[in-house]
Amino acid sequence: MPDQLLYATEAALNGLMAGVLYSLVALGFVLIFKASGIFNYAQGVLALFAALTLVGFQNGQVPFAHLINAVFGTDLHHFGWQLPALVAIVLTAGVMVALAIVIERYVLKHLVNQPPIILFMATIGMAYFLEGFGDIMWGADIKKLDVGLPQGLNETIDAVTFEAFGYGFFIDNLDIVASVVAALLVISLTLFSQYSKQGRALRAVADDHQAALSVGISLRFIWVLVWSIAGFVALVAGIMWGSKSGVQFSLSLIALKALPVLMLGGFTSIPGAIVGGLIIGMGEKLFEFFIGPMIGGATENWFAYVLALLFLVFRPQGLFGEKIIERV
Amino acid sequence: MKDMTEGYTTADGRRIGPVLMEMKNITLRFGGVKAITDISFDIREGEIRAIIGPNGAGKSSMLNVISGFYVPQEGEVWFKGYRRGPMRPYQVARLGISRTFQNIALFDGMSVLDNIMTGRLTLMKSGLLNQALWWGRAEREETEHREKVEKIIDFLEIQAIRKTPVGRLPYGLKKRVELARALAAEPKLLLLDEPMAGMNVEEKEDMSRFILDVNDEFGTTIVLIEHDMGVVMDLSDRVVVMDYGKKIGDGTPDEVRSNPDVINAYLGVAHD
Amino acid sequence: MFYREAGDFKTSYADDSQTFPIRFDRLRYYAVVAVAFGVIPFVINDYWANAVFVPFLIYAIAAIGLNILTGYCGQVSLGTGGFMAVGAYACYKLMTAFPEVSILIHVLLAGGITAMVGVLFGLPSLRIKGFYLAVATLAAQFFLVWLFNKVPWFYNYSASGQISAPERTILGHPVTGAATTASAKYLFCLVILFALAWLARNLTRGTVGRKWMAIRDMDIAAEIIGVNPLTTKLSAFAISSFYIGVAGALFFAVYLGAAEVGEAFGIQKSFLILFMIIIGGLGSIFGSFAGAAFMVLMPVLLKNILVGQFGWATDLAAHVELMIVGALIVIFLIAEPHGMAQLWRLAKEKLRLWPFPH
Amino acid sequence: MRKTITAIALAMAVATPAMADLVVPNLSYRTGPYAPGGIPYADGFNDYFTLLNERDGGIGGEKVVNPECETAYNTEKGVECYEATKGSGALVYNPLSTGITYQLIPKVSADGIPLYTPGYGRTSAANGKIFEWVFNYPANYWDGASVAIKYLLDQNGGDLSGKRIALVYHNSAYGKEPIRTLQELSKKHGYELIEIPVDHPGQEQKSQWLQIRRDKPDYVLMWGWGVMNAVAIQEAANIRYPMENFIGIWWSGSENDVLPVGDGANGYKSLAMHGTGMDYPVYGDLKTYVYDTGKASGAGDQVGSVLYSRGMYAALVISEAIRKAQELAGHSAITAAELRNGFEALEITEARMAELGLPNFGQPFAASCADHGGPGHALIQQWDAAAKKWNLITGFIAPDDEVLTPLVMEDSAAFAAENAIAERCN
Repeated sequence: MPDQLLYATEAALNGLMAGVLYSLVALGFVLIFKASGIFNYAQGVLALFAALTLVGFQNGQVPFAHLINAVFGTDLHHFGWQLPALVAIVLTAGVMVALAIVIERYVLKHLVNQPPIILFMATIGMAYFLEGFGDIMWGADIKKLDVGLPQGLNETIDAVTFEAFGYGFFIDNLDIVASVVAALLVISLTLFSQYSKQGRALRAVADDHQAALSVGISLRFIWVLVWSIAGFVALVAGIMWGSKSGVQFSLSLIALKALPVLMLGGFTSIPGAIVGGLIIGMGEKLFEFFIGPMIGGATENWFAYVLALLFLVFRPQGLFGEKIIERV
Repeated sequence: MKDMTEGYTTADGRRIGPVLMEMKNITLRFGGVKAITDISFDIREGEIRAIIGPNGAGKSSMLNVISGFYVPQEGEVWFKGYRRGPMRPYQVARLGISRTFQNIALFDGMSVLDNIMTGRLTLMKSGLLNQALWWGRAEREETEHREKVEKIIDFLEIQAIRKTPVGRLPYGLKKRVELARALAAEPKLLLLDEPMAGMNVEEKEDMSRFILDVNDEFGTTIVLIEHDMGVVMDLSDRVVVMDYGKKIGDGTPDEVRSNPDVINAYLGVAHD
Repeated sequence: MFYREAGDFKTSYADDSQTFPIRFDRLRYYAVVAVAFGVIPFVINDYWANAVFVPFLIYAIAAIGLNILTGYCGQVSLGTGGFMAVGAYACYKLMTAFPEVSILIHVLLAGGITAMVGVLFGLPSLRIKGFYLAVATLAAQFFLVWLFNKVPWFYNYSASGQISAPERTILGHPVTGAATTASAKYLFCLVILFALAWLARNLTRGTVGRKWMAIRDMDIAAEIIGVNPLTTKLSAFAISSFYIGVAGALFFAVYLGAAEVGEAFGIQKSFLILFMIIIGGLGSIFGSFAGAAFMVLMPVLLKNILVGQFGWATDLAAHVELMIVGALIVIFLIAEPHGMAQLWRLAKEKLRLWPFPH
Repeated sequence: MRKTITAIALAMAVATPAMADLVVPNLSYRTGPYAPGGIPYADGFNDYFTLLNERDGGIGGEKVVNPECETAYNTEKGVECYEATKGSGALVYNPLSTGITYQLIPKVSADGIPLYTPGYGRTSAANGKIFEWVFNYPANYWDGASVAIKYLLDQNGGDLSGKRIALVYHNSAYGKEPIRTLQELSKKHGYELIEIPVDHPGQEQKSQWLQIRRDKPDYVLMWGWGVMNAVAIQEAANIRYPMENFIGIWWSGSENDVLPVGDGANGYKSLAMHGTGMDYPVYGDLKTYVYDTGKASGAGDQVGSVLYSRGMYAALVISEAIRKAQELAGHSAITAAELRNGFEALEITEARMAELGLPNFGQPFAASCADHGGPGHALIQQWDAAAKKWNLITGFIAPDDEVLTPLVMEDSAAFAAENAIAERCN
């Protein structure tokens, strides 16, 4: 193979891997949108909050230490223990469920039947709140997140491709793990929604709120459920991204990476989120590879949006949507 | 049927003019599903023309074809003696065709007055700059049109709710406001999509009276879709009957009433 | 007591359709205008101008602009920051290319250029609706920011890509640049805001406004009664972008004085202005003012109370401030989803009956 | 409504501190995307002044107060902070943000308040003939770029021709600063410059580092800030780029940038304009007077880190300038204009640094009316991941003024022309 093609293939493969991570964030959006029609902008901040909490548990940080110290003049920082990663993850998942309950009780319950834009803005308000809350609870400094995931060049792929093409492909071990985890997550979510009782209730609610209510499904329970799941998905996304860059504020901005995926795949389609993520991931890496150098690079922030925009102009119903017939 | 090129006079002495609109061999499909199959009929100036049929017969689709919302795959639409090419709905509206909707399509965020004023949008000419400065033509025009709209408000007896946001009105009044909005456009042809659906007897009587008055006072040609056979038969001059997307009858109410196909569709094999 | 509608009869339709049909409202409006023009310029200092009034005035312009698009025409846009950047950079290019032309003309031209860009990015709105459109406008946001960052022509090839506003005067008083007095800045922005708000009020109460609202409330029905969705949506995009462009130009030239596109006109700006119109009230000019005032004043006030009054550490205060602003937004949306404009209307209805509520 | 307004007005009136003392506002950012960098810097800055107050009773008998104002690295809040604090008799500003600096340059020039931007801000402000109120000694971005190339020259026996050097930069005003310098230097030394931008915040840099992996540049320079640094170092470790050939600017060389990467960061180099760590006598005093008395700024957990040291260094230079100004003015309650004279006459010698308890911490320099930029020397430090410590591996390296001076002149002349500023100091 010519070099250029090899490089492009490598870029595309890495794009696919990045795409999986985008899908992971997008998945959180889709779940909530399907079940409650809420476009949850706070998903990115949820990921940040989950990652912060995880690191905090792992390192035995005292929550609100800064606030407590400021108010009482104490000098607290750490409990002085180190929790194993798995325990910390379980605890964090518990916190995310608690958060879901709080959100349902104090926010969503009061916003039933509001137009989508109001709900959307409410989630931005929640994002602000959580951002401040997370910082107060765990501090705004950068933190290292290490749950023992492998990182760096995958030797096998490098060696095999070098053997075959004379150029070793770079694939990050973390990306491989992320892909596997994402795949498992999607499969288990699909199984859950297809075969469990709660899953069926979830789908019923997604289909028709009124009808679901009238057959005795508790909407409030469903909301807590999806927000918990979304919180868990956020935790997974937070772990993946946080392992790479450390845990700090910018982690919340990964939400912006997921939005074009949603446009492409549709707000309500889980397969759409997956395929959309892959297309966006691969598209932006290839664009940066081929066109980026010509126009000065750093195209990744907007390319995904423009791609999704153009796509929608020609196919407004999205990737997996049926053709829309307008009625009056 | 006698030759009626120049129109005819009805039993109650109203003058019906020549053909205003003619549908020729209309066929409309959604994907593989045929909603309308090869239907032809005409509408004359000044008449009240009804389209009836059971649920799913394709009445609303037919109305949507007339109003330009759906473009039929086959067939021709002739209006005022010209063949109407493929047009966007707003262009059709500017030809003088306005309508009401089966599931009320009022602008909920606006007051009754503003809703009715939107009906006159096709008649207002002042430009953006004029509007922005609210000077000269824009202000004059606003007042002129307001006067016309107030007449319609008087006519339909909705003075009291003029400034009320539409969202707060009860169903019957909404229907009336919708009629007012359609009338405000001073249409040549008025399409009414189930104007009496969901009304009680009293409201139905009111609405029937308004429809007749509109036809009488403004000479507006009216096409209406209705479920309620009784009302339709009383109101309309001629009736088209549809079933399963096909035309199964066309003529005066009496003619239609005695048509065996129609009787079958309504009373025979019930599919609704 | 205060609100006497009874007895306030109108004898012509023109009277009936004026902006403030109730006499008391009219008087209060005149009083506010008189204070804004006649009192504040004489007492304002640098702090009040730069921390409160000038940003408020500029954000109010942007909020009116976005309200035209989102509140009146129903097209949710998250590209406001990008469009403000267009205004800012257009203004910068014009200011440096034609230094002898009045800054006022540059600001208006910058609005015009933004209007054209807005129309371009408004085209997809004919096919894409709702949240899909909102996300699609983010394409404009990110692309425009990238463009202004990347193409050196836009920032006159300066080493760092920063643009800074040279001094320009109106009637001999500098309105941009470091020598500008607080009252000059304030008055310049106030005059533009006043004129634009008046134009916006006229547009929204007449034919154009009704077309926009018809599209917003039910686009299909609107088209069937004769509203051309293409021209209507694009006119909303154009006019909205004009306002936002003017706001961007003022934001850069008068308020900041120097700007860097990604920082000054990033996505946070888009959200901020969307917040303003939602909290203020969609589809209300008054709401645009109220929302802008709320979002500008709130953080400044909180900061002053928490740091200045209670002596908290700045980071704690900033985090708490973020939490309070976030919580207030949620509380607001729960308490009154139609915004401050609606609260105001309700308050007036109460006042009308006061002191005899029954 | 009226009540609210009164409350607001009241709150604001009370917010301005009373006129007294030496007011050195600290426009810091402890929140937002760049908080991890802002926190230690602000702490170091505050702690040094606290030390002076506690140990010496201030400077020249005048207490120093540091009203802190949160900017969140946001220019609008920066302007608000500036306006909020300037009325209280602020003597000098140090906003730690290139964006805010650009914003403040015209304002401080009009208001007559010095702006001190060590190692950041507008490079051409080094020309005091044009920028009367702005000081950026001891070193600026262009110095940094030049020093990095100088270092590489040394490594390669004085010859870089045919070498390929990539610049990974934060795609903003800050990150673009060194490009022009590096281009000029490449003409002189014959290396090839590859420019690789990374957009804010820099969370995702796969493409950039795949490109580096393919292109195999001999060296990679980095102008990063915030999370971008850690991600870049992580990605460099992932593609097994030789860390010793990867050099960051001083803003890409703090613990925040390497610690999250762990062992992979071992060997990474960065520029430094001062020493780091706690092996300086001054920490003894700091411990006695500040840390142990519970007067430490912030959480007190940043002591001795690179950015803490930098904040402290900035405070040190400012306090020395104040001392100089007091000496020149003949009284201790100096004004902002008098402080500018102090900044212009400031000379910090090695002996003075030792006296202050920070021997060999920073370079000696002497400012003048025309020279607001200092000598621009810088050190190279290298990260030892096992010991979690930065080690200095060179002495101070001088930049290539032959190339830099014309650039500074050109850029400042452009600014002067745009703003109709006449040259001073002649």
